[in-house]
Amino acid sequence: MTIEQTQQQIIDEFSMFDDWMDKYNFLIEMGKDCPIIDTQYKTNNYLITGCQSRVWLHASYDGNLISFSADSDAVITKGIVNLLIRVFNGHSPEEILAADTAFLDQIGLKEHLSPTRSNGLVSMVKQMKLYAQVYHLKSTQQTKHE
Amino acid sequence: MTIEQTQQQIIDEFSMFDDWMDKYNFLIEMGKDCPIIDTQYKTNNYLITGCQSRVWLHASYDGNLISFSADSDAVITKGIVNLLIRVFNGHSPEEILAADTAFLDQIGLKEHLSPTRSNGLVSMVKQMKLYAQVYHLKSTQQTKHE
Amino acid sequence: MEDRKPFEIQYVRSQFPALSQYVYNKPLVYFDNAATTQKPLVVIDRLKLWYELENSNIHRGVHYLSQQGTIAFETARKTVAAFLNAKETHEIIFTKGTTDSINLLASSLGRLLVNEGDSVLVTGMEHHSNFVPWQQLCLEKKANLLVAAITDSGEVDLEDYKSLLEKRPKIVSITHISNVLGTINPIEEMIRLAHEYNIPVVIDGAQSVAHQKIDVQALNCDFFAFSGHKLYAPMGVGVLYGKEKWLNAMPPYQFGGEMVNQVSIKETLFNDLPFKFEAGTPNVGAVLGLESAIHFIEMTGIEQIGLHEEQLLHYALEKLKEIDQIRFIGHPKKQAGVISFLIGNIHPFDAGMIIDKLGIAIRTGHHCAQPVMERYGIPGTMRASFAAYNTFEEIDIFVAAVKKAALMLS
Amino acid sequence: MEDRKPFEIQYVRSQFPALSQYVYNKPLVYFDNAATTQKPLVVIDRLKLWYELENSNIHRGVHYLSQQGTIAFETARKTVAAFLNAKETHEIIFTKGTTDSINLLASSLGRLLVNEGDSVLVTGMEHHSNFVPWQQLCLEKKANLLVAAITDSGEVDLEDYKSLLEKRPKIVSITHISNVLGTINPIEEMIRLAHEYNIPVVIDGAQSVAHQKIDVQALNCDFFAFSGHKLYAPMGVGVLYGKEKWLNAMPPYQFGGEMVNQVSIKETLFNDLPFKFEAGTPNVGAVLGLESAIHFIEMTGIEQIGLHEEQLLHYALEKLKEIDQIRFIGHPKKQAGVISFLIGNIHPFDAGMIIDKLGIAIRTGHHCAQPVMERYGIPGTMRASFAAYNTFEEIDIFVAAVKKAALMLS
Ligand SMILES: Cc1ncc(COP(=O)(O)O)c(C=O)c1O
Ligand SMILES: Cc1ncc(COP(=O)(O)O)c(C=O)c1O
Repeated sequence: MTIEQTQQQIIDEFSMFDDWMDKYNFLIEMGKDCPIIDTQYKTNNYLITGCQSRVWLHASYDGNLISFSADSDAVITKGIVNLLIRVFNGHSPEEILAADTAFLDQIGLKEHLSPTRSNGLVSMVKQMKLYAQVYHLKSTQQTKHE
Repeated sequence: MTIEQTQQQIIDEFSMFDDWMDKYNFLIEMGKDCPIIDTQYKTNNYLITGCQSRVWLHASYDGNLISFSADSDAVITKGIVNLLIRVFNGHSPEEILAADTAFLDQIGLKEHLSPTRSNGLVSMVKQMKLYAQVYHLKSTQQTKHE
Repeated sequence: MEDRKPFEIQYVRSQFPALSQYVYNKPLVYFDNAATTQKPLVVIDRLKLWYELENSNIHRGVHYLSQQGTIAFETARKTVAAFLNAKETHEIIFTKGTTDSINLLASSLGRLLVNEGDSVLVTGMEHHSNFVPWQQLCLEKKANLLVAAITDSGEVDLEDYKSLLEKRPKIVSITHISNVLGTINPIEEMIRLAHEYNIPVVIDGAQSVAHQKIDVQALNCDFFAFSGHKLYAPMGVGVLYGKEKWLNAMPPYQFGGEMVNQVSIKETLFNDLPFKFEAGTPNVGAVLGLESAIHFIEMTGIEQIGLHEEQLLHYALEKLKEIDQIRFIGHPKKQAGVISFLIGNIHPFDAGMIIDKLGIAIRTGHHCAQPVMERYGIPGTMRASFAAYNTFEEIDIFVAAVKKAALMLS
Repeated sequence: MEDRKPFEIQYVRSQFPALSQYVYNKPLVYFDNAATTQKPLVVIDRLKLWYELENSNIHRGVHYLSQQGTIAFETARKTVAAFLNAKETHEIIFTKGTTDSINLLASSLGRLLVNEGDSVLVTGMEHHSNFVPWQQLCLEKKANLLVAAITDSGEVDLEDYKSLLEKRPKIVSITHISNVLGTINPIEEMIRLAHEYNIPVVIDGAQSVAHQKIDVQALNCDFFAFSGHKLYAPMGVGVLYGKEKWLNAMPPYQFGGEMVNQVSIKETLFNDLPFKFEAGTPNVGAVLGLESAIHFIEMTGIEQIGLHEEQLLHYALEKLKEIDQIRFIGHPKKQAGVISFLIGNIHPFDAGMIIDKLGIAIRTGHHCAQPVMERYGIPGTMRASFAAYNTFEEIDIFVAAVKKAALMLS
C-alpha cells in the first residue's frame, strides 16, 4: 500500500466513529498495539522534546525501507504515534519525505497539529522526516561512493 | 493679615475672572512681580526638583518671621510661586506649618496640585513647609538653650 | 459560619461573560484558575473606557489627557497600597507580572546583597519563577542555592528550613501558596524566623492574593510579588511591594524614560521611588484594570471568596475520594483551592485530553514546578483550581468527567 | 503622487473613538502621537473579545481555551514577523515595550559581547531608553560609551560616526527616527558601515514603525525594537526582532515559567526561541491587540499614512513659520511627522499650559532625551507629532493656539 492509501484507509476507519469518545477509544486501542521500541532505545537520545508526555522514537533502515518503533508514557499519544507508524512504516526515505500529513486534519486530530500542542505531534512528524532525510542522504552518498 | 485672610483675598481676586485666560494673564502678571531671589541663591542647592520648569526658592528668618524669595524660568510657574509667597511671607514658622493650601483648589489651580503635575506646585509647598519646619526647630532649640 | 451573609454565587457568575460559553457543545467548567482567572465586566469595561476616551501617555505631560491619566494611574497605586495595607504608596512598584517582579529582585536585591560564597534560601515547592531567577543568580555569583525540603504531605519541613537559616542566607524567597499542592505555608512564622537573623524575606503571592486578605505590614514581609491576571485583572500587570528602606537601597533594574531624573553623556541620576523601578511607558490600561479588579474583590468580599473556595475544596476532595485509585499529590493541613491528583498509573495528559473534551478546563503537566514533580517522582499531575465564581454543580460535572476518563483509560 | 488613492481621512478618524471627545469644551486636537497613539475600534474590540470569551493562560495547557489562545498568540507572532518581513517567526520576541526590548539587549547581548575596555556606540539623539541602558552597561563593564555627534540641523554627523566605528565598538545602537527632532536617520548606510567591521546594529524603531514600511531583511539590521502603543496597539506589549544567530547565542534575560525546558535543583535547561526570552505569563490580550493594529495599518496602507503625515508636516512647518520668533529645533533634510520648536525665549512649559487650555495635546519638556537638550542648550521644546488620523484643520487650530500663547506670554 502506498502512503496515501494507508492514509485513506485511516480516514475511512475514523469516518465510522460518531463522536470523539469512539475516536479516542480507538486511539487508546491503537496505543496498546504500538510496535514497542526496544528498551535499549528508551533513552534520552531517542526522546522527542516538546511533549507533555514523553515519546521515544526509533527508526531502522535496511538500505531500502525504513521501519519505526516507538513508545510513550501516555497511551493516547502512543495511539497517535502508532497511526503515524502505520502510515510511514515500510516506505523508502524518499516516499516519506514526499508525504504530507493532511490526513490528521481530516480525521479530526487537527487540534493536535498546532505547533504548541504539548503532545508534540508536530515534533513526531518532524522527527520521522528527519530520520528519512538522514537515510536518504546516506543512500545517495553510498550511491556516489559506489 | 493672617494667612487665611490673604488666601481669602486671593480667592476674591480670582472670582472676578470669567475664564481661564484672564486667570492665566493674572498669573503671568504676578510672575513678573515675583520677589526676585538674590542671584547667589540661584544655584542647584535652592532648586526645587520635580518641575518641568526650574524653580529656585530661598527663605530667610529673622528669629520671628520668615520671608521668601524665588525665581523660575517659566513665568506662569513664577506667578504661582508668587501666590504662595504672598500667602506665607512674613509669618512665623508655626503659622506656616499650621496653614492648609485648599485655596489653590478654590481658585481653580487644582490641576496643579496633582503630585505628578510637572510644575511641582506640591514640591514648592513642601519646600516652604520644610523651611518653616527647620526654623521652627531652630527657634525651639534656642529657647531650650536659653 | 452561621451568620455569614449568603454568598450570591449566581450574581458573582453573572459578572463574568466568559463563564456562560459552551466548549465542544458543553457548558464551560473553568477550573484553571491557578493559571489565570476570568475577568469581570468592571475590569473589561475599565479597559474599554481607557482606550476609548482616556488613553494617553502619562507623567510629564502638561495636556489634559496626560494629566488625567497620571492622576488615575497614581490613584490606582494608592488602591493597591491600601489593598495590601502597605505603609507607603511608593512602596508599590508596577511590573508586568510575578515573574517580572521576582526577576527584578533577583537582579537588584541580588546585586545589593549576594556575593561569592553567600547563599539564597527557597523551598522545594517553588514555581520556576521563584526558583530559576535565584538559581541563576547563585550560579552567576558563585553563591549557593539552599532548598528547604518538602514533606510527604506537601508541607515545608520547618526543621530543615530552620537549619538552613542557620547558614545565614542573604535572602529568603518563599511561596505563600503552592500552585501545585495548594499548601498554604506558615509564612508569618517563616518570616519571623528569618528576621531573627535579619534576613529579608520575599513572598511569592501569585497564588494567595486573590484568595485571602494580605496585610504586608502584619506579615512583616520585606517584599510581596503578585500578578494581576490571577486576581481577575488584565494580563500584563503585576506588583512588587517592597519595604521603602530596601527599595531605596537597591540599584535600579531597567533603565529608560521616567525612571531617570537627569541624564548627561557622562552620568545619570535616577528618580525617586516608585519611578526608579518603572522604566518605559507603563501599562496604564492594565493598571486601571487591576484597580477595578480590586474593587470587584472588595465588593464581593475577600473573606467570602476565601470561605466559598474552601467549601468547594472540601466538597471536591470528598467527591474525588469516591474514585478508585485516586492519588492526591499533597494533602497539607492548610490547603487553598488547588488540588493536584493522579488516577492510578494513568498519564495526566491522557486524562486531561478526555476531560477537556467534556468541556472542563483543568491543567495537566508539571505546572512550572519541576522540582516538585521530581520530589514525588511523577511526570505531572492533573490540577483543578477554584475561584470565586465556581460552583458545587461544576464539581459534580468535573468528578463525573474524571470518572469517565478513568474508565476509558484503565 | 497623482495616482495615489484618495486617503479617506474622515473614515480613518471615525475608527478612533477618542478623537471625537471635547476637552475644556473644545474639540480635542491630539498631537501627542510620538508619546502614544490613540486606538482604533478593531484594537479595542479585539481586547474586549479576548477578555469576554477567549481569555486563558496559554502554552502547555491541554484544554480548549488554552489551545485556542496559544494558536491565536502564535498566529499574532507570524503577523508581526510578516509585518517586519523577518525571515523566521521565532525571531520575534514579545516584550513589554521598546524600553524592555533594549534593556533585554543591554543585558543579554551586553553580557555576550562587552568586556572591560570595550565600547558601545550610540548617537547624541537617543531617547533615554536607548541611551541609559548602554551607559549603565558600560559603567558596569568598565567599557566606554561612544556618542556620535549631532549637527546643528539635527542630523547624525556621519564623519564622526565613521571615525567612532574605527574604534571597533562591540555594539551599535541607533534610533531610526528621533522622537525630538523628527530626523530620519540614514540607517541603511549606518548599518552597512557598521557591518564592514562586523559590528551588530540595534535599531530603536519606536518612532518609525507606525510611519513607514519596515523590512528588517532589507535593512539588514541585527535587532529592531518597538512599542505597540505607538503603533495604535494597546500598552504593555513591545517587540524585539533579532537575527536568529544572535538570539541563539545570547544568554536569557529573565527566568521563570515557559522559558525553561527542564529544571532541577542543580541546573536549568532553557527553551528554544522565541520562548527562551519570554519568561512568565505573556500579555496575550495586548499581543492580539497588536495584531489587530497591524491589520488596521495594512488596511489603511502604511505608504498612504506616511504620505499623509508628510503633507501634514510640511503644512505645519509652513504655517508655524508665520509666527514671530519661531525657532525650530532641528531642521533635518529627512524629517518625519515630529516638530520641536520654541518661540523666542518663552518657556515651553508656559506655552504648553496655554495650548492645553485650548484643547490641544502637545508635549513639552525634554522628551526623555536630555542629551539633545544639552546639545542645543535649551531646557526643553514644544513638540507636535502626527498620526494617520490628524488633519490640516487641526493644524490650523494648533497654529492659532501657538499664536495666542505667544501673545499672552511676550
Ligand atoms: C506560585 C507562582 N509564582 C509565580 C507565578 C508566575 O506568574 P506570572 O506567569 O504571572 O509571572 C505563578 C503563575 O503560574 C505561580 O503560580
Ligand atoms: C525613540 C524612542 N525610543 C524609545 C522609547 C521608549 O518607548 P517605551 O516607553 O514604549 O518603552 C520612545 C518613547 O517615547 C521613543 O520615542
